[in-house]
Amino acid sequence: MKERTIWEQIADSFRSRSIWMLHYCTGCGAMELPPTMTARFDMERFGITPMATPRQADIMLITGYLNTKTLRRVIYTYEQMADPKYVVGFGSCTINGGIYFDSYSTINRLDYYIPVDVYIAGCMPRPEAILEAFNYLMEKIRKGEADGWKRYKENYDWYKQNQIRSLGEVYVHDEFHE
Amino acid sequence: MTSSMSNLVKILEGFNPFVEEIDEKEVKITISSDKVVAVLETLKSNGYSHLSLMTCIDWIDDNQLELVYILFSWKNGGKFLVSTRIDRNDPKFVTVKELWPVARFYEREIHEFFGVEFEGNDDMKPLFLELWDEKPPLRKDFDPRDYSRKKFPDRKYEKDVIKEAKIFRGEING
Amino acid sequence: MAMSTLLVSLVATSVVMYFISKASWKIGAILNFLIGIFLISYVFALSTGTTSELGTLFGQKLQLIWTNASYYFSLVSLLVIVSVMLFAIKWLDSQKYPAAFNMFLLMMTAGSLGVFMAADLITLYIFWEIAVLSSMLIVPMGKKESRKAAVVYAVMSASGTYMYLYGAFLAFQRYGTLNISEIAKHMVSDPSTGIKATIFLLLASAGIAKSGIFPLHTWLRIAHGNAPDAFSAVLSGQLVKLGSYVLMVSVAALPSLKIFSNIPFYSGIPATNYFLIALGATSIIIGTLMAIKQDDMKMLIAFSSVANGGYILIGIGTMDPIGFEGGVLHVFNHALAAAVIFMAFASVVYRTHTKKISELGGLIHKMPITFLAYLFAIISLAGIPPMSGFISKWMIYQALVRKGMFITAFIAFFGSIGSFLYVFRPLAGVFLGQLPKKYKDVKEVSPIMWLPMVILVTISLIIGIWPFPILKPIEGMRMDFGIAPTMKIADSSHWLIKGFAGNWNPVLVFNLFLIGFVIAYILYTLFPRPKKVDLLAPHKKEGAPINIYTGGEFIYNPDLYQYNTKFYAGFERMYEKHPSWEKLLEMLAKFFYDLGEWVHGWFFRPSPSAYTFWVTLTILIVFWVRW
Amino acid sequence: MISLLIAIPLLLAFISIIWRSLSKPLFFLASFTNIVILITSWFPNGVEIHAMGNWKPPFGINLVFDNASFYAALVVNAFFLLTSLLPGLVGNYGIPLMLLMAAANGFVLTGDLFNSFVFMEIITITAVTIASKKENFYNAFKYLILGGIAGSIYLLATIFAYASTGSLNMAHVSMAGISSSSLVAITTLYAIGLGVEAKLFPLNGWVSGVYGGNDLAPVILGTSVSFAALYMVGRLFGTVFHGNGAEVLYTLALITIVIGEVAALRQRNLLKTFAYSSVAQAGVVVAMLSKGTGTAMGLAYFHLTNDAVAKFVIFLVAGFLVYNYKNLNGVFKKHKVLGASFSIASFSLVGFPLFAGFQSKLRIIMEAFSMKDYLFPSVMLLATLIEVGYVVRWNVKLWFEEETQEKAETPVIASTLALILALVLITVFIKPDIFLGGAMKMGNALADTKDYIQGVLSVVKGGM
Amino acid sequence: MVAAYKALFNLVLGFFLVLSLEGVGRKITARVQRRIGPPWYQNFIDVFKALSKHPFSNGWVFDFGVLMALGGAMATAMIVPMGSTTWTPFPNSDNFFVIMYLFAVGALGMAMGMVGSGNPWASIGVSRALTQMLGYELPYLIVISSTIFYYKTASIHKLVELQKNGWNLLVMPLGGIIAFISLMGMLGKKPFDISTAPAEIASGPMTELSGKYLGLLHIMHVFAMFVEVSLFVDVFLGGGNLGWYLVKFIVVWVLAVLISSVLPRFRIEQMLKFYWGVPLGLAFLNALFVLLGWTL
Repeated sequence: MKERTIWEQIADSFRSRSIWMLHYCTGCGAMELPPTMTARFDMERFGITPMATPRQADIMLITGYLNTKTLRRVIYTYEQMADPKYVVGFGSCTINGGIYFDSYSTINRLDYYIPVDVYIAGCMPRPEAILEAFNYLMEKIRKGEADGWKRYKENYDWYKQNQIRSLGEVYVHDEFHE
Repeated sequence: MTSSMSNLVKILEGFNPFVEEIDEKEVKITISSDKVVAVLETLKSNGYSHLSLMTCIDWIDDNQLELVYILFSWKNGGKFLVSTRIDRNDPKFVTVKELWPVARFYEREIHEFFGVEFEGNDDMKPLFLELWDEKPPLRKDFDPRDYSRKKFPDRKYEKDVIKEAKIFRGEING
Repeated sequence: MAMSTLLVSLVATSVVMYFISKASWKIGAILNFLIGIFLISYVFALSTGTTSELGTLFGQKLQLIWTNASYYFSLVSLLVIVSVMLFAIKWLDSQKYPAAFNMFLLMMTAGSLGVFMAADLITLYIFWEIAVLSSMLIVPMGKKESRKAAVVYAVMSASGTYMYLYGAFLAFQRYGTLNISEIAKHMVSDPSTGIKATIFLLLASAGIAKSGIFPLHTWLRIAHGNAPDAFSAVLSGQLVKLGSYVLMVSVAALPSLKIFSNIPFYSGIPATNYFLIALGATSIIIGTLMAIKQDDMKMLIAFSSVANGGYILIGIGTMDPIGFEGGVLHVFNHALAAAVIFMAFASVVYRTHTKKISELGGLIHKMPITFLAYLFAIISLAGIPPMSGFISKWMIYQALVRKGMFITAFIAFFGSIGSFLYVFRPLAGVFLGQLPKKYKDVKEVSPIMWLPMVILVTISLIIGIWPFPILKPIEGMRMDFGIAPTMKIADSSHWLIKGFAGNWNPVLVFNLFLIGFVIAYILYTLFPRPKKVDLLAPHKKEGAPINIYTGGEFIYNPDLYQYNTKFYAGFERMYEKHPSWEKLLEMLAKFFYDLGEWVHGWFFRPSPSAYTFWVTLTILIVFWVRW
Repeated sequence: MISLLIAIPLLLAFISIIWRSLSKPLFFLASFTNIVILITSWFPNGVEIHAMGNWKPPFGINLVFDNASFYAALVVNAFFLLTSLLPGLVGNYGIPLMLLMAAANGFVLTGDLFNSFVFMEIITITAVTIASKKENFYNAFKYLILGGIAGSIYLLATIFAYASTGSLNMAHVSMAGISSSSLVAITTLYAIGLGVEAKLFPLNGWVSGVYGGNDLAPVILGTSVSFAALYMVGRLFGTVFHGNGAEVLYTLALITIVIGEVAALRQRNLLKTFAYSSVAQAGVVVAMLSKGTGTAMGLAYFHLTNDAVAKFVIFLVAGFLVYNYKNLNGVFKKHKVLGASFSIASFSLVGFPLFAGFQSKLRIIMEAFSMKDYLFPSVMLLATLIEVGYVVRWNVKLWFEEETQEKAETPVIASTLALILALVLITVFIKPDIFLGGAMKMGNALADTKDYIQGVLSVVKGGM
Repeated sequence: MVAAYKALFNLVLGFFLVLSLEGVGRKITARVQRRIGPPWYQNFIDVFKALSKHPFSNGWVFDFGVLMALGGAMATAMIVPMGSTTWTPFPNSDNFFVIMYLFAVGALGMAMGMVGSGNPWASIGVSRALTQMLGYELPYLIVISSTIFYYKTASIHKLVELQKNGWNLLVMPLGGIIAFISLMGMLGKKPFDISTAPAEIASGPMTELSGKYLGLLHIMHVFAMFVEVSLFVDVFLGGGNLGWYLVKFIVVWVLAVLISSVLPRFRIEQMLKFYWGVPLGLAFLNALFVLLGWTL
């Protein structure tokens, strides 16, 4: 890993204290977020705030299984996020497909298509686990280890090839948006 | 079977149906495929105007596909399941989109997942699956696990007892 | 050249211009432009107080006089007209009747100059009608609806004009003169308030009709909206200002404060003036509300002209030194802004052949210069510094607050904030956003077309920073009309504009804005460079989706991703079912039609026996009445 | 000499009955000679009497030739001359036109009430004949009925006048004065009787049908004949009755103005629109005539002259268009000269500056104001407002709408004539004296009762 | 030169003051909702983080709009007097209307840039923001007009001087309350945050903003809030020396935050109807009282 300049170190420490997240709520994991955000666990005290659009967000939460159809959208959305960007995989579905491991339409591992910085195991993970993961992510960002966005750039061809392998094409036409 | 439904079943007797009572308000009528449209029309004109669902079942052992139309009446809450079987090797049937415009989408779906052709319905573009390149996925002879293995590589999982134990104890972060 | 010679030869030249343009309209247009340049230099060279005589008409001398007001209004008019003449050199190739356009444009110029030069009411009327007639013949050169527009325009304009004529002759009958300054003297000493007020209102009604003030405002929408595109710039930027001039004549040149000092209404303002102010305020409300909901961009700005006419009238009507200057300066600002806006729209229509906001979008990628011209013009129109539009609005507010006219002030504020809304609608709908697929090959207009816009915008910007040159003739006018002659508003030695409640320094404000912009730019460059998002990607490559936030959907058709239909839906809903003055006037027109039908049916169509009946009846009635 | 004005057309009319093919050139000859005769005796500036059969006035029939009748005859004959230049328009109607010319001249020149009735009847009958061109029989019939009624009322009035004063000579009637009791009846009946030809409301029901029915009738009836009729209004009410009964005329005129314009506004037929417009203009003229002063009457005739010139152009062009095109949209794109003339004439009608109508309208308003009449100008301006509406509408329609049809052949003479007259209208704006001088002389002559009476009753000159 | 330093001080103070207060505001809202909330300096972190990211730019008008917005807001912030004549950078140009309209440059720049991003959500947000302006500005301007009429000056520092003997809020309490309600709208606080409703229209105008654009626009927003609250403090609370001014500033801010943290959001028509109902009526009543001389 390259040495970070002092500016990058400062920037990274700022980034670690201000995490704006875009939650891509595909599965049951979305249900765990409200308790994490509200009074009981209060995510905001770590500077974590939900954001409405990928342009503004720093991290993307993939809360559950992804099928081919949603994966396309995830990739598209991920590419719309501004660097540096981080991905958090929620639950076993993003790790190995979970209970959908043999489905004809559900992918098995997310990091094969986009770089994932932190996985949260469990089906589903409790808010404590989520906060733990965020702490870990913050640590990683501070140390400059959360370099998924760099890896994605460096190994873009590999990721692209994987995406093509599973999806055919990333961009598709959809009669309801024509 | 409520009285109104049994009256209706009597009307339908001319079509030579096999009637099966599932519930008090739910009747299944199995019928040969050439009489389906006539039965559906009769039912529709007798108040069963809502096509709740249209679906398909793959009877691979009989080498048949079963098409099921579920009709619902808003007047008395009764439900008719009109069922028919068609040949699995040459799955063709007529469209009912003239009776229920919404059937267009059910038929597209069935075409996509079972490969049934509906004569008269030209719009057979894929509805759910994007860029699908295999045989229809809900046919019994389609092996999703195989497909998944081919398309979606899985994580190699090596058992490391010590690491697991450490994670369990909270010494390291998995 | 004497002024009278100039005017007569201009009218004559315009006819010659037709035949020249018939040979080659391009030469005609260039000649027109050169004549315009000559006129500007002529206007600069004339010294105030020059008089000239045009001849006599039924024993009355037709006199011309060059005053500060003539200078100011002529300059504003010529700026607009000459720009349009330059614009037309290229633009005319999209038109069906270029020769007639050249002719009538020149004739209209002559008419307008004559109006500003006129020293008596009848000369004013003659040139007024020349201007109206020639402009009325340009209006129907547009698309299909423009034919009806011409009729509506002619009738509305005529209704004002004939009231004016009545007033003029009433004044003549009472005071024995048509000369404006002499009438002013007579009116001050005339004891009969009723007749004075009648004359005043009748004279003002021409201005009301022409500048689109409330009861007679409806022609602006249809005429400005449907006239040939470049001519709308003249209509809104220049012709409407004839109305403002007449209003100024009837309010200020006939010193209404002195004339009607016996009927004060509120805060020293006579009831007559206050009546006009109320009309102006109504126009602001109507203009603003209607402009906000227009989908046709030209009609939108037409309604904005109604509102701005209201501002001018309010400013002049207060007869407060600051308000008067504000109102008069607003003439300049609105003229320039409206001209640029209409020229920008003309450029858009020239390229895209539509004026519906909902069919356009994203033209900034194709027509950046037009966009910038429009942007600066709307900044001026909405009255935001550093453009000149702010100065006049500031002055008008000062006057209104000083006089304690809170309701009028409220309406003025409403119009001002509403103007943000309506000027933004074309900006967002036409120039910004997604470019529809059918316009992917649209190009920027030629320099001949954007140059006049850029020049006018630059003038407006310069005046916004350094307004003193234009304030000088306005102060001169104020001295001429004797409105607080001792007060000094523009203090060019200290770079200040002084209001009753505080001053401000336009140069400083502009510099502050510049400094703010520079700081922002420095901040901008300090941080990482952006990646460019190509908004035109779907146009350039088949199968490239729009790369903006779409909620994760792949959208390839930019037409669907353009928000410009019912831009202010939330607000428009609130007054969907508004009463329409236009409909009322249409009802009136319909009434006359039906009356005609009725008359025709009763008196003209029946059989001869019915005629006999009518004859007998008439004889009987006449005998009955006479005996 | 002056009696030739009546005799020549009458004579030539009878000749052309024999040689029918000669009717067109003879018509031209008649009108041309008349104009030459009139030019040779340019503005008599006094009263010349031509007593028929040397009966000295107040006895017998006499022709009165003064400034008023001269100017009226000039205008009347000028339009006949202009019409005669258009052989296509005249067609087979040379004989009635000549008779009409004779009658109109007689109507203008006569100094005898009963004689004027006779001429009026001839006018009506010939006019009806002309009106029936293009098989416009029903409307001609309407005109005939109304003309007949008008004639009988006129005759009744004449009988009353004779009964009251014992004379039929206008000057004598004027001098003798009519007792106030019969005055009301006489003036009223005259007003009504003349009202038909002068197109006063409600006696103008025939106008739209007759003017709108063919191309010849409006051109000649709307100009010459209405001028003659309105001359007689001025003569009777200005000179003979000293302004008595003017209020009837005034009231009817104001109503006529409004009704005419309102009816014109709704018209979809080009000829009929301007037929109603001429109704309204006649109203303006009559209202002005009812003022009774020399200036007012002079201005009225000035206005009438302008109107007649403009109307001649308009009806000429409109007649050509209506009978050559089904759909009038944008026809002027093909006939630019006709279009320009039409536009100029119609704008002159409205009274836009640069055209003659402006001069007369403004003067009329000014005169009305100076007489402290505030109602008439406002009615007139309201009417003008409506007029603006339809004039602009027609101009826009004819110039700018999308054209659909094949081009018809341009009538060369008509175009030239229309253009010249249009230019005349512009010239009159610059130099109003062209028409104004004569009109003012006419007005003064009509107003100057004393001169007229003295002139007729004392001087006898010429004879047949 | 002194004026330039004062103007610079305005900028610096405005930046740090409002950014910290925003953090405090978040803390207060969190406490109201029984959360702990982020630290008071959270917004500094947010802004600098945003600035440090690698953004996307949607064309030149997007960049230009952001710069124009920030430039306009800064220019306005430089003119605004902070509580007393001493802290008035440009005593000759601190006219109320000048400030108000210079402020609009920023608003227009933001609106233009954001719509220039090509995103319909941004357009909807801008349309709402402009409509909203029609709501809250009118009562505010009427109240300010009556104030100007009462004190016969529109110059802010003179207004402050004239309030030495008693705050304007006490002279015309009705006006003060109305102005405060309008201020809530101007600040875009909770019942009136229609234009940026993140749950409905994806944070409205800011939809396409990333990285430094978001940061710069946040800074613009900071200056805008500085101007708005400063104007209220100067015009209604009599300014005072710098310390007092800061105290008043903070009190006004905290009050606004407290109110906003317990309220849901209006719909756009509801908001217009709200502002054009009671507040506008009371503003006119206030103006009438001023005209009649019925002030406290």
